[in-house]
Amino acid sequence: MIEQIRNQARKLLEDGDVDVVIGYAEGSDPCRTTPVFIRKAEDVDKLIYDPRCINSLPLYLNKRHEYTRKGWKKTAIIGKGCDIRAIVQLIAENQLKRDEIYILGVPCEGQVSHPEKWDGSLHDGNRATKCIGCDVMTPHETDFFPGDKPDVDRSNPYEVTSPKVANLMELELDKRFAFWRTDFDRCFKCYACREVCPHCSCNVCITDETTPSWIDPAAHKKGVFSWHLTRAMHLVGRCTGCGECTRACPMDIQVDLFNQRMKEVVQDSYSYKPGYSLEDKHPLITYQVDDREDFIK
Amino acid sequence: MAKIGVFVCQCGNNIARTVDTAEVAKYCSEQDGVVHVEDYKFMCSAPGQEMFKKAIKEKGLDACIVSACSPKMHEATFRNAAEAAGLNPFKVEIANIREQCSWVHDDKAIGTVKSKDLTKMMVERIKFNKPLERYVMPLTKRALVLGGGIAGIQAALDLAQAGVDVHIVEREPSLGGNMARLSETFPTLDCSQCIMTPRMVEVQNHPLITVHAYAELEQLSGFIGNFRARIRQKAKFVIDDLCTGCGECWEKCPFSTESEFEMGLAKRPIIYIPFPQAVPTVPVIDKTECPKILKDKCGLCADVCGPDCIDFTQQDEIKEIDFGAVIVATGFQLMPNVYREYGGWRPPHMTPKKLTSKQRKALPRSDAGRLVDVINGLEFERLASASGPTGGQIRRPSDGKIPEVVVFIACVGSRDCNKGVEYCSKICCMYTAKHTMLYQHAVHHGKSYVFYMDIRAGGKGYEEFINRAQDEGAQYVRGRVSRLTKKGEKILVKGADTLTGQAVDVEADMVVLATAMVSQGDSEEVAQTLGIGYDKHGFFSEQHPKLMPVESSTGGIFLAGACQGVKDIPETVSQASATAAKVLALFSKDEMMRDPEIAIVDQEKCMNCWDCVTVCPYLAIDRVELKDRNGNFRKMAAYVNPGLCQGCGICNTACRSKSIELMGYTNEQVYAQITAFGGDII
Amino acid sequence: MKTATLNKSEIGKCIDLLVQSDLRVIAPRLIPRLDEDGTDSIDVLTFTEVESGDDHQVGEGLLPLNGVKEFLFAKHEPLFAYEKRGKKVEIIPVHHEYPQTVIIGVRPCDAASIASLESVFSNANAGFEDPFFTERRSRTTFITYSCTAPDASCFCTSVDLAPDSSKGSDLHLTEIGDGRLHVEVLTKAGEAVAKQLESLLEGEGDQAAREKSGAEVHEKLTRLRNSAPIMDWLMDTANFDDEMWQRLGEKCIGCGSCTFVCPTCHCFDIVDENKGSKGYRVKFWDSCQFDHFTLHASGHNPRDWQYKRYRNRFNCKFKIYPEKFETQGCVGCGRCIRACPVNLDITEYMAEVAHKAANPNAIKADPDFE
Amino acid sequence: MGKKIEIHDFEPKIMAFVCKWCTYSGADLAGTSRMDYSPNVRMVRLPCSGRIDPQFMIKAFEQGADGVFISGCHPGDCHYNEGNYYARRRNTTFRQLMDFNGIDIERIEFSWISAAEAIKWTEVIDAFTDKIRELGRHPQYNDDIVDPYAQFLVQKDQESA
Repeated sequence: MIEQIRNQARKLLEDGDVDVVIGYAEGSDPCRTTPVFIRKAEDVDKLIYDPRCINSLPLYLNKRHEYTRKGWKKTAIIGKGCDIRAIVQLIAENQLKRDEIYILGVPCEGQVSHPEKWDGSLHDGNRATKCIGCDVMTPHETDFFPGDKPDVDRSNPYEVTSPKVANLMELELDKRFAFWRTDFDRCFKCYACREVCPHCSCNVCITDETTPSWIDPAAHKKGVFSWHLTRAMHLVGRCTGCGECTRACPMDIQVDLFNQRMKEVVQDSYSYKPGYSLEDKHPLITYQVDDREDFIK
Repeated sequence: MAKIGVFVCQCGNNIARTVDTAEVAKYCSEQDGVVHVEDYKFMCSAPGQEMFKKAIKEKGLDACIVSACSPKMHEATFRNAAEAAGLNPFKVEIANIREQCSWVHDDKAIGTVKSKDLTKMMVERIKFNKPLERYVMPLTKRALVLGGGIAGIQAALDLAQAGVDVHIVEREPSLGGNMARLSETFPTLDCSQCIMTPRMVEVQNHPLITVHAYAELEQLSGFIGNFRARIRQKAKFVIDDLCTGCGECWEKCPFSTESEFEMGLAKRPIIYIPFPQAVPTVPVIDKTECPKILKDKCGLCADVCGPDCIDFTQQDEIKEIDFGAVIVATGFQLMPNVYREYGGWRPPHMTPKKLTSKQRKALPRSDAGRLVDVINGLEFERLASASGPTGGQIRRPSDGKIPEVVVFIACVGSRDCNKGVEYCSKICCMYTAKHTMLYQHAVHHGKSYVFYMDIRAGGKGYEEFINRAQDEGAQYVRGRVSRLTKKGEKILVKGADTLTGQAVDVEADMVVLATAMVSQGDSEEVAQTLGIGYDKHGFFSEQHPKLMPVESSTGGIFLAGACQGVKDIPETVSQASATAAKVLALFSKDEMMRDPEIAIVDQEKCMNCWDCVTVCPYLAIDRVELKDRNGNFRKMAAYVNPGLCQGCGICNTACRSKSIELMGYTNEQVYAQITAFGGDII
Repeated sequence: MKTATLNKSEIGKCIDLLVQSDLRVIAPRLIPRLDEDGTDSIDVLTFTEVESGDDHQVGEGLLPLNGVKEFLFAKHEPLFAYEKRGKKVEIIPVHHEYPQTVIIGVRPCDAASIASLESVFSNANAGFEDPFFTERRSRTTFITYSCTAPDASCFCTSVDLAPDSSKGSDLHLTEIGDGRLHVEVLTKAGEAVAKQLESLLEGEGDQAAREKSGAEVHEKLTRLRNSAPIMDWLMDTANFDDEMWQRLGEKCIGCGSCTFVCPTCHCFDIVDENKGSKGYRVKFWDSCQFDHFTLHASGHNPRDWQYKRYRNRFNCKFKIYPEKFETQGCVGCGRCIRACPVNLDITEYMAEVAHKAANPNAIKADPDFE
Repeated sequence: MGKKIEIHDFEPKIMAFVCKWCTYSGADLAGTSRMDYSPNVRMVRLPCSGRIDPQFMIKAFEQGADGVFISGCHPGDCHYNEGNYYARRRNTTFRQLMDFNGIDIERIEFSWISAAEAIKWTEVIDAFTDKIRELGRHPQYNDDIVDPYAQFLVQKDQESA
């Protein structure tokens, strides 16, 4: 499979159809892989793909990451299904144009949840929970796909497959709060969750704002709670569930649980799943006259 | 350092009775930034305002809080006073300690604590109030009227009589619209053409009105006061300026097709005017039918034309004209497709306009197995019209016989959630009653039945009119018709009388359907061209259902007549005059003043997600290109058009990057107000 | 230097003894995660305050996610409070507490980082002392514990440290087999703690066994780089614009994880957190990896691309620290390698620089690049 | 008027964010009609419920609000046509987010109140105040996520000694 991708990448680079291919290469130790930018056809053999390739590469297509300043006219990117959802969402949010991007879709069997857990194979003990019930293992929006692309029914609602979300929802309110308090206690506000998110595209993040300073910048409870609530609120209906925020967290705070829960809410309330349509607007900027309002007095 | 003045009003005893105003004033004087406080009996009185102005001047105050009644009462008063004293009016805020404090709490201690807190919150807030200047915008004093029916005509005449330059764009070759088709009008039974055609002529002769007949609006850009319209003048193949309207051409034209104006009940030539009284009296050539244009045969009209004004090479022409306001009066249509539901036959010309001429020709022209004598209300109008195809004699379409029994069915398509529209079309009860009378007047021995659901005759002289119809012989049956079938030359109407609970079968010679009034087939495209809202039925949405019923959701675009919702003629005319009044009000000044409490974009921070563009109810946000000083493209950013923004702040909340600020309610102001919260509550 | 032995199983008792003598004890602890929480959950080891010896992971696991940095250089703390009244601003002092603290189970790399932090915050020669840091430092004792199982990201031996190094330690523990620990009492503070633990310490240590076990662990370190030529190469200003910075650094996303987990990174920001007209002036951690770290008020940003920010971090570790403070900037704990979401590896930079230093003309700037 | 206000041991602090066209006018009408309601509420006047940013609510809680009240025009009545529909969606999700965070969403009340519904305004405010009084101080935001440095302002005995 990877040979076909490499051949296509080589062809694209040789023909000058793309300026760069963003993909994965072997990392600095055996359990890790690293994002790589291939600019020359002779380098395409560096490209790999396997369940260790957990990075969400569309991150590099976000304007925030100097993408626009790199001067690439057309970029090819290796995308597993969930990353292609992120690309689609970026396009829907006008952060990217479809014709700037050449998507090399890869069939995916799931990813490990943490690189350290890689033991040579993917199994139930190390598969990320986001991969259970995934409907884009055969990606939906591609320019190239190795082999046949079977039709997949993607009309089913999004399913939150992390048992942790369900476990938390079963807890009593103050227990749930206690859980977050313990986790957030470790947070030192490095903002890795923000920087690694393919959808955080503001030029100036709300937390860096000073007029007014919406969120206290220091890592005390007030600042931390406010930050995580705001981050989750800004991703409502936009998060495509790559789980990178949790993985990138150096203190292992599972911040993406918020996003998963909100995906469930958006799905239940507005039957909306982000990252499947190039045109659909996310649910907070649209409305239906008969939206639910059971909580309104 | 802010220099804030706080003015606490006692409002006679209204506030002072439950609020210790002196205590509030003292408390405020201790707040950061407050340099002057007053505690006075009537701040809004002349001496109170003088005191206010004097303090601003003498103490050099740069912001003022008036702790008094609701801002709805006196915000404007104190802002004007501040302006007179040389302080920017938007640096004045009201703390509402009457309606929301003294009048609702009995306890003086509680009232005082709450007043202090409310005032303090405003003190913190006003530190972030920016001085704002009202926007002055240019204004083009020319109005565009879309549609030349009675609504458009009325609006145009009202405006022109007030001295405004008006352009009417009508897509048919003549003004007149649906009203020109009517025979007589309810409840007075006066002849529609007799009241309509003089107005059409008046329009044509008015020096301030320009009529673009056989033309369509292609694009509308700009905003209130400053629109630019792209108008496509469709090729008439007749040179307007030369044509005298002598009629030689349309009389000599050897070909014919169904007349749209006559609802397909008669033929018209290929070079034609829709009806004899058409305005302008310039014919057009139907290029979908003309053999000269299609295959270069014939050309007889050009031969007979005296002034030599026929030009087969004519092309569509694009005109760009600036306007300050737009009145939309595009009217309605009768619900298409209902014939089929009732087993009727649809004449080809009644098919939706979107069909190509080829497709239209492919429709069955024969009436085999079909009920030709089931017609709709407008067709009946033509049959009853003295200038219609039958010269005013009521003859049925199939064989031209005078029908002895006519069944009128009300609510066809209206109030029908399954096959039609859920609303009531409002005019059908009345015109059905009128039809029975027209029929009874024409066919004295005839028998008319009306199947109805309810009679809705709310209007001046309307109920009386219904009674009169019944007195004149119409038999009203309360019930719905289940089906129509062909029975020999007659139509068997199977219905029911729900009042007696009996089935009613009538063998009719002709059936007239009171078809629902619906929006024009392309109303959604028109709305998108204009950038106005529309409802799920395709009717254009008014700004506010009660208080702004003639304004569209976009500033400077007004709605007249049935394009906004079902209406009868008097309502349409009054709404048209109302739009004219609105346009005149807009044009009454040389420049437009716009409220500065609108959204402003920090374009450097904007990250082009265009969420603001999506949520703006007024389409006030544009995407603009920013250039560097060498003129090279730098980035895209949102731009709020101050001419359109109404200051709702929805974009401000939707903007994740906080690049949009709603002036007067900025994030900093609200934030400061919240951070001042948290003191003693009681 | 005094030595002794200690039963590894009695570390819990040690903690109890220290807690009983009113000391704040910080030890590595696991935040438990339940199996039914799914595969996304992993064990989280952090330094936290312990109440008793029952729950600790001293000598277990490798490195807690957080270093000991936050116990000396707080994640955030107020400098003073203020209130504006009219034209006057009143400064209200804040009162910090500096409890006597023992941090137990510190790995040698973390312990070595203390000296680096001291050189910034508590450097008498430089003429500045951060009172908060200095006060805390003077009341903190470090009980270190030699590494037993370094992982693939560890590289302390590349920066002149060792898995059994006792640098920066007050009391050093090394496993010598049979569940025994070799105890070295290295400072006065260490002596004071040793005194508290007197009842559990036995006789003399076994220096030979300690060295043998240290050497064994040394063997396990796989990531070996030559850091000797790095500083000289960096001192050559021509290399500041070398092509490697951009080539290696373009994948960096500027998340700042590396700086926050780094035991020697010490940048901080000061802002006013206000609430109406009163508030606090607060000092909290910042990161040179953030785009607005060097952003000028004019809008100009001298480190405008992310690779320049990472170049700064590398320079800070291997040039600025040794040059300015004569201490090492990197202790080889490998946290930045483990934390990096895009596998940006500081040792790759080290290897690249060493290679360039050894072959000055080998790699030419790539003309196709950028 | 005339209802005697009983002062309890705990009086909740309630912050209200209201639209100026409907709810603010409704509250004004309550005043003009001399109705009586709990004095625990402090109102922020905004042009539209669509202008209510979740950030405001978080901030209000941080400021020690025991309850936050949000109100605007009834659906279909929005002065700006659609602002309240956006507000409704934003609040649906925000409430669930707070809930998932372990914060009691009974402390966030959303109500449609028109300019004529002065009675509804007083009833809703009274009921909400009673409810919050029953729930007590906001434990999460008043005991946990508090002013982070308040303890630094108190000089401890051993320090002064």
